[in-house]
Amino acid sequence: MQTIPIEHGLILASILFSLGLIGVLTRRNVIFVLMSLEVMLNATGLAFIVASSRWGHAEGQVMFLVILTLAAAEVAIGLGLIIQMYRRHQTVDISVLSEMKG
Amino acid sequence: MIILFYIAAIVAVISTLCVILQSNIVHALIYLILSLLAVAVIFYVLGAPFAAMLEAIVYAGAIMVLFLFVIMMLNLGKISTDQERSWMKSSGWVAPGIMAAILLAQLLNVLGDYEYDLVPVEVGVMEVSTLLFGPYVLAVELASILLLAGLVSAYHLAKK
Amino acid sequence: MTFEVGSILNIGAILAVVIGVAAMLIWVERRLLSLWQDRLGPNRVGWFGLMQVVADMVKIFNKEDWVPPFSDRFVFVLAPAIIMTVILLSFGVIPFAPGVGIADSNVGVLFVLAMASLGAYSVMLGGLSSDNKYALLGSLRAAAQMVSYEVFMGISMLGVVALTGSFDLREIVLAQADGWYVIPQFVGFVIFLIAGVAESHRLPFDIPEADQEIVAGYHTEYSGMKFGMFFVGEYLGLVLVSSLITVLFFGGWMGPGFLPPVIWFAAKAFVFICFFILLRAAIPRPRYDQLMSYGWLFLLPLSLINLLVTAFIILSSQ
Amino acid sequence: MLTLIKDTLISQVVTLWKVFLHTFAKADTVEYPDEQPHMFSRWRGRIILSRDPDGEERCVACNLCAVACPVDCIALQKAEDDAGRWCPEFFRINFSRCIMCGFCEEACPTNAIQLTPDFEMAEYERQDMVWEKENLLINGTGKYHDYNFYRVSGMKIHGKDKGEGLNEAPPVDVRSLLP
Repeated sequence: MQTIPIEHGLILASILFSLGLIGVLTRRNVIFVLMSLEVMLNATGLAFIVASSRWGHAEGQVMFLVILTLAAAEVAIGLGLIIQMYRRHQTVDISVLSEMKG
Repeated sequence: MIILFYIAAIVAVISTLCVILQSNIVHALIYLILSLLAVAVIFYVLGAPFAAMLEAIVYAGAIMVLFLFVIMMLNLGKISTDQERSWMKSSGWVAPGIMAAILLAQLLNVLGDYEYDLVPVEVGVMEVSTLLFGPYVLAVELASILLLAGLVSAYHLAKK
Repeated sequence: MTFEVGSILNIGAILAVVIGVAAMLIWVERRLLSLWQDRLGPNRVGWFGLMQVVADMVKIFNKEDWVPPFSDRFVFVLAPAIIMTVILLSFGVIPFAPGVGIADSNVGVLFVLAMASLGAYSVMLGGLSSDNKYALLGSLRAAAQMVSYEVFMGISMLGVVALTGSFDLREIVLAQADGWYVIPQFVGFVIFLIAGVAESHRLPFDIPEADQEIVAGYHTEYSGMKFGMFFVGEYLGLVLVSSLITVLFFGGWMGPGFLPPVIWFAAKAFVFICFFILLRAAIPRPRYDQLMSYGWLFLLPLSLINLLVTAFIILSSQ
Repeated sequence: MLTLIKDTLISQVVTLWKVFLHTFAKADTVEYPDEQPHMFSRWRGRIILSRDPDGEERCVACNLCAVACPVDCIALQKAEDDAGRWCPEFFRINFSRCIMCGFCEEACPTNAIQLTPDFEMAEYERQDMVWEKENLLINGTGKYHDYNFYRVSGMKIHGKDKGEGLNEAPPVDVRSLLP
């Protein structure tokens, strides 16, 4: 069995995390923002799996499951909010939400 | 196996890059699904088949379907693609790019001198479930409450 | 090159047989439907109309392969490829007989579920990219239907998994040497049957493509070989669901020894294929909201109760 | 709950069983080109023009069929022969428009135009669906073998009054029928 250097897995996770962060910070379409958040959460899960593979334990997979449920709940609420926002403003531009008018 | 890891890693990075650079939302979603599946392959290589399958079932199969469903409901067609393109031309890329690059550099710096060759050992479903319904049963309960809360609030928010 | 699980010969043979069977089902379904409707069906081309398949193939290859100019071309071309890929991949974990199979994964059941959940994208993306109102309606329906029925499909499989103690499909078959799981898991079998029909969106649950309401649903705009891939994909899904029922509930290749195991497997799967065609001939299509409420209000509690009772019995008998 | 089970399970299973029993039923299909279907004589198919028992054309070019036709597929032109009787100069039916309704047959006072049980009228050229008089006319009486218009009602021609022509019966004196 060949081996994989553990830092390669973690570097991959951090690259994915940074890409997701760029997406969250730059995009104005709120659906893209939510998708980039998913990328970030997924990168975190990858880091957990790499760590659990490092020790040969199952705890990392348990944490991944918790992240998965977190992501599912977050997406459900986030998409509900997007639908509500689209009904009120007829746009998916996230910057309209910064205009707080009473 | 090891070559599969690197192929999947390259696919994941490129498709994630496509997600954040894409202006067509449906194409971006397909790239995101591809990225998630590539990560699932990485999980399998790293000896976590259960997590890999859950990634494919829950992430790529259920959560992304929700996204697609909402995109269909909102009917974001060609106009939104053009709008998206006009938004992406702005110079808003610079500062976030620099910030993310600094973060990445920091992480690489930290991880660079951490050298350990991991030998993927398969950790099957049984071990994970024993842990889940043993010491981590509270986490399962919390997750289920979280899902219930998400269900109720999503229903409340999306209702007319 | 020996004939064992995972060899090139094995993979090639299984691929050829599965696709061949899916193509032949075009003829089988039409003949059986006409049998049950007191007609004759296609009987002109070749012996008993067997060459009808070839005639259909020639026709479908010669048709104009038209991509609508208003469609999203990338997604439009991608969608039919997804369903073929995903369903053919699912056959990878099915154990056909001892030594016949592509891979013995210890997460086989989960792999099938994962592929089924990815199959929903084909239908949804096909409808969305067509930029046609009927196609969009069809794919909206498909999204809700396939995501919902996947849940019951998974939960109904879990009873079998709990009895065996493994996600490996080959071990599930081997564990049925004493008795088929259809007897202790009859409720699970019925739920799996219904969810399987809904998941391969065939009649009576062909609501995504209900011809009388929304033309042809998600594949309204498809023509030529792209339509053909959806068409063959549907039959491949039929073969897959029948094979899964055989593996999970009817003892796979097990049977009295006078026939080879592969023949037993094929015979059992063929009975279920015929049963699905009978369903199509006999039962009308339910309304969309009836389908959803039937699933969530009837099948979900039933499957959960089934799982609970199974787990209780297993634990109390230990 | 009980009605739910009855509606969702029992009735579906009964339906399945009843349809399954059709496996043993005989097919109703008639394999047409190999096996000719039985056509009834009053089937409304291809239109013909018949002759009377003496071999003369029955059609008197009265145009009633053309008037009755709902799709206007009949066209004809009146001509007179030497004796002064009417006959069609041309008689044309466009079968690509004809809907085989049979109104022309009902309208015809001389039983000339009749519908036959023939339905095999496919053509490669659209123009071939337009049938002229020589295509339509048959050497027979069609469905009504004894009927001859001139024997019943007659027609005044040059030199001869009603009922004086060859093979013509004298017109009925209506008053003589009175008691």
